[in-house]
Amino acid sequence: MSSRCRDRALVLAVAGVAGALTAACEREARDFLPPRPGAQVAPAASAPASAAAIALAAAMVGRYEHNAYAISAGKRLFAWYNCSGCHANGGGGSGPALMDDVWIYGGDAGTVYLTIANGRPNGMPAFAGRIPEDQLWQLAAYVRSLAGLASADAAPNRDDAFLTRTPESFADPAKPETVKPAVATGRPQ
Amino acid sequence: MGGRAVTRREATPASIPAVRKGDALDVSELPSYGFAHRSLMWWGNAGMMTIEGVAFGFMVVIYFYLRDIARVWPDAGRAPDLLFGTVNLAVILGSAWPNYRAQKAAQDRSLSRVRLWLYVCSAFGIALCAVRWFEFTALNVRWDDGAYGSVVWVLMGLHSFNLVTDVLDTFVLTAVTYSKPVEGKRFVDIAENCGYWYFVVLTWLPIYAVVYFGARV
Amino acid sequence: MNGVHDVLAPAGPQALALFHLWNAMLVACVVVFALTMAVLAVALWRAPRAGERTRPDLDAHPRREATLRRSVVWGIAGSSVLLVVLLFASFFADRALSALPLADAVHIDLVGHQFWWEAHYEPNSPERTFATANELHVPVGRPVLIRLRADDVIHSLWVPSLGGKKDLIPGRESTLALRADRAGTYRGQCAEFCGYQHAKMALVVVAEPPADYERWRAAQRAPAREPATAQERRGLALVEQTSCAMCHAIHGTRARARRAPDLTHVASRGWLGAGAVENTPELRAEWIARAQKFKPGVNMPPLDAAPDDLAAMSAYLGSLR
Amino acid sequence: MDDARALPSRPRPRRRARKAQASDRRELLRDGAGAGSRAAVELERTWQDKPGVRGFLSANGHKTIGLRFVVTAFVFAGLAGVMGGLMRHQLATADSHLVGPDFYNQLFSMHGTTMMFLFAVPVMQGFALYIVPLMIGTRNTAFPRMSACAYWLYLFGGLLLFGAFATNTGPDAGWFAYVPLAGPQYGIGKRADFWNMLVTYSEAMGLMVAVDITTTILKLRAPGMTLRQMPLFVWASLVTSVMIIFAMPLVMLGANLVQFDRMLGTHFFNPAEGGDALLWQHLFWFFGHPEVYFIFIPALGFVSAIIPTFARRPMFGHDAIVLSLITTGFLSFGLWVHHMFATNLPELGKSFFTAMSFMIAIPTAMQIFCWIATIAAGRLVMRTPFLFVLGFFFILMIGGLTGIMLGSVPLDLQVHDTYFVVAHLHYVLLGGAVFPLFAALYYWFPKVTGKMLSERLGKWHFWLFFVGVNLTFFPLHVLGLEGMPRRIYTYGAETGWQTLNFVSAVGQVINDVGTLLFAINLIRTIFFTKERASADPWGAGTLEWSVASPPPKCNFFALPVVSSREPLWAPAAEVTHVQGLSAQIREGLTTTVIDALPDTRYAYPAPEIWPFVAALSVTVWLVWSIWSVPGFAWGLIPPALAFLLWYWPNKKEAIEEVEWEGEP
Repeated sequence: MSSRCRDRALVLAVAGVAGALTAACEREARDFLPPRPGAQVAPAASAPASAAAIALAAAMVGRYEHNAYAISAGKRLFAWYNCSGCHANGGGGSGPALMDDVWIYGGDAGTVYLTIANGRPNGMPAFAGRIPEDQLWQLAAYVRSLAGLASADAAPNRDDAFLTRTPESFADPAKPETVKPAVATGRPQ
Repeated sequence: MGGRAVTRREATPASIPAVRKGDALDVSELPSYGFAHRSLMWWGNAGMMTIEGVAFGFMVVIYFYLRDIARVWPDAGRAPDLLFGTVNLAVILGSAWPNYRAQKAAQDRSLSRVRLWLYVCSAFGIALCAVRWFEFTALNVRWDDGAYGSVVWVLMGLHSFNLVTDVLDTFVLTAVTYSKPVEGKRFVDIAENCGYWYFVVLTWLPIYAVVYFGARV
Repeated sequence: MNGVHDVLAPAGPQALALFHLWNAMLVACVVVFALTMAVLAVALWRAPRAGERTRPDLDAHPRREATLRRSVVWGIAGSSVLLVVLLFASFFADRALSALPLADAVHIDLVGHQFWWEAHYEPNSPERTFATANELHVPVGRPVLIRLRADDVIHSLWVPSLGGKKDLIPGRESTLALRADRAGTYRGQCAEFCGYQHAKMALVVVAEPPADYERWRAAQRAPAREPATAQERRGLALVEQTSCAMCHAIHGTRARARRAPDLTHVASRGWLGAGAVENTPELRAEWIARAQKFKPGVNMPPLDAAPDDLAAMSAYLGSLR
Repeated sequence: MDDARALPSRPRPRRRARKAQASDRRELLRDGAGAGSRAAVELERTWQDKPGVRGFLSANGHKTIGLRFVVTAFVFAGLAGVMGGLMRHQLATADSHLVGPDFYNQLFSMHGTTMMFLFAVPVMQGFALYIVPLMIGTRNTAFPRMSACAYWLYLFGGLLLFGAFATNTGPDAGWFAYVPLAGPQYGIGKRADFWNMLVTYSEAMGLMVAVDITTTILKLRAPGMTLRQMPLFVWASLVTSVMIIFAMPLVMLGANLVQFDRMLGTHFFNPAEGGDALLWQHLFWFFGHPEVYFIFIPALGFVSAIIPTFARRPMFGHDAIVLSLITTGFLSFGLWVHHMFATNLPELGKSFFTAMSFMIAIPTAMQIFCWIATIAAGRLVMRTPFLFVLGFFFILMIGGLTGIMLGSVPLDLQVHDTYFVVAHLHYVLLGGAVFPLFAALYYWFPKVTGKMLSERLGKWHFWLFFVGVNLTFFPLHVLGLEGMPRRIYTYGAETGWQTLNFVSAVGQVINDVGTLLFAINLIRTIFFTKERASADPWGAGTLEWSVASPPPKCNFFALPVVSSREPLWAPAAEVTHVQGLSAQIREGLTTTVIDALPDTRYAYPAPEIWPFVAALSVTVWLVWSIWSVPGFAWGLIPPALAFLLWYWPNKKEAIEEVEWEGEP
């Protein structure tokens, strides 16, 4: 092995190990104290989120998608805040399905955040102000994991409950597409 | 207790050609291998079979444990179709015969007969793997449908793992008979592999009964 | 406020039976230990010393060996008899535990959560049922029959001064019967590792005279007290608007969620967060703002609020006696 | 021997591939006392490891592998000990913020997992691998390549676990990994997966070594070493290995079922879909309780090997001790439910387990009484190994007696999962395993290295460790009774637990100083002591002391013939050794199982790289399967290939073997 080749192998090895370390740390961190403290006391639901807030949210959701703790917290909140009431475990009911690759408003992190934070016409309530900002990010990360858009290592496995769908970690990360909502139902046509 | 004089016994009976020469025991005329429990391979194999037997046994216990706490059994899906499992039972029982012949041939150190019967064993192995594939398609339950599906799949999976590894072993042993020189030890290996095949056959009987009739009876 | 939690300070018949068993076991074990060590010490003392090159003693001394054999046989016989005695002691203690009369028992449903206790009193009689959390009150002298369930992972209920523990296992139901014979505050804790905050999952059991208990029960049945002052009213409004109401319930208000401890009478409890912090106005405000500081890993999120908002919420919650 | 080394080396005879003729046989070089120094030189060459990195990775001598196991196990134990120290430091004060709950959970899970899976069992198996062949008079274990492979699996498993810990992926659900906390929903991230993989590794390792040791003991004893004349340590190793074969498959199966739940979405432990969380506890403790005895029984073997030497007489009640070992082995399978008394199992069943738990005290008591009788009737040599044995009596007795308390259903309901149990288990494991282990280290150290550890430092080590252990763990009994549960990362000042926790932390420091002295003793002796130990520095009677210290590569230039339990103490026999085995290939002698009559010659497997490659490929498979479901299937291909290449006959070896062949 030539020395240059060896150097390259060494660099690759170091990079590989470093990559594995970062990935592991991103995946496993349990950040109990979120970067931004929490819900504003004054409800902000009426005011649309600022561009800065969306940018921050997109970045944070992007981070949380690789973090098992954040996604599992999002999953817990999805049940606690009764998201299943309309979205039925992601399969869709009176609200649209979240497990497929069809997005009415777009499946990117910022848009999903915005949908949860500000609500949408035809029934999606706004959660900004009602729940801490951090939980909005967690929910957004979880919702994306339902469609296989979050990191598969960090996505939840099956629940200790009745089997209602394949686990998020199995979700197929098909390319999301945006479909305009039909006015009447809020569901894609 | 330990202090009392120990009665010395002659270290070798007449049947074994280890001879006393002065203060030494000459073993140069002893055989360099032996069959059945005289060979270490037999003991290693026995250990292996015990380990797997324990695992199979407890898997069956788990089956009945889960069946016991279930309100309905199967809790999802239907009992598997009997056809392929029963075909498998017939084929696997049939495979005991060439296996027996191969073992005998190995013990007689007859290379040509060993090869012949190993070929037959391999053919049976391929047939069994094929039938096993169809068995999985006729289980009528998925592993994630419920506890019943899980336990059936793992039971079948464990036995299939054994089946496939032993069939591969048979292939390898068949191939190895062509690598010269053939030491006597290799016949021992073949005989022991045949011994292991009996284990695969025998474990199938209870697993067949549990998988195919556990959800019917 | 801090309760008693000591196996050796029994306050009920269950714990007392176990205390007696403990004493019997302790005496037996100390005696066995002392005897064995004494024999070993004498053996060490009396045996002659030697060096590595001392010729090993291979000769059989029939009399000496017989003496040794006799001693060992007696030792084994003695230990076996003692073990049988202890076995019976254990068996009878077990009998005593299950002999608690349950005729007029107080029924409680207790659900273990990460990391708090949800309690429903008298779950089978709708006119008398009410919910509380992390603090049980029981009448002195009356048995309590607790039905245990787990919501997420395995927990274990243990109030050392009242009796042994019982696991709460998801998918399985179990019961634990207790009786407090002396008034007092007894501390219990989750005894099966359940995650980040297994350490701070305490349960306070207040045993009080039946009359006090009835008073407490009546108070707990009532809906939440109306806010009296302007600050309290503001506190209620804040509680209803912010994330509090997403998980907590306060009867008689718009907070009706059931994911976190019932706060209808939170001020009647000594501690917050299952024994994490004392229930004082300042600590309460701090807990609302940053529960994670006291109990990292708890499911209560932080709240970004001005100090006077926090004070208002704390004041309102403090009024919920 | 020294003369033999001085002889010029001779190239090994090469032969064509054909059955050796009777006339050829006379030219083959055979061993035996009369064979002369040429055979001795040839034997040492034959048994030498190959040079270089490849040789290092291929080595399969039982001494090399055993030593690697022991050294690696002590490194892991040191790391786990540091974690233990950190935990005691954290708990020394109330409301401590030294570490947070998440890290603390990883700490105690790692501490328990490492100590049980990566230290206690491997170190005992390593000792057995090293000592047993020497004690029973053979040149290597029956399946040395399997043990070599087991070592690599063990090493890779351990490195993987610690690698995971270093990247914040250390298991955090305890060493028992109860579902649902370690299950698919609550065991988030990859932490529990690594734990399951580690269990698979370490159990595979344990099983492979157990099969090796069992076969070695049953089939490779020196002629004349009947079962009744087998040393007690060998008996202990045999009982342990057989127990392992029956218990370990279960936890391996269980861990894999959890992994299937996590990875494939099966429902073994999901109560909503017909599974049961309690099932895991049954599976785990059916293995977990015998696990304690895998650690304890070899330690009893150490004690039984050491006491006769330092009491200068054979063991009193040898047969009784053998019976006790076997009984303990059997009974230990009937105790598992006493870890589950607080669950809602039927009461009647629990009483049965109380009776069983009490019963197992009897065989142990029997052994203790026999040992005391041996001491009472002996002439004592007060050396460090013996001191550690005496410390073992004191500490084990306390641990055993609290064990009886824990075996009682009602009392267990109070103290289960409290610091009382922590105290109990440390008394049992430190007293029952670590004290004998230290005794064994001091005892066999000269045999392994050819140098004696310092007695003065050894005695300091003993006293510091003895005081430290008692000071650390005795207060924990009281804490448990005062209501302190296990596995809490902190406690409030109002609980009143601080004083005793602080005392315990002080004890821990004393402990650490003792251990440090031991490390200094090791380093000083290995690197700076010039003086050589004799073959039998303690004047012991078993076979391992009949060969030089350290032993020759081939162990015995001529295999011994045995006619008593302590061959070195017995008067000279008429037949003393075996002759006629090959000096040119690695050959040994198999004997019959019960009477140890010569049966066949046996060609040991030569060193090969394949066990290492196989272990590596299994590692690839297991790691791959953590991340990918298809990896679970495709990942099987590399190990299959590796095992195929491992098995494929080596032409040169086959030729050599044929030339030494004798037909049955």
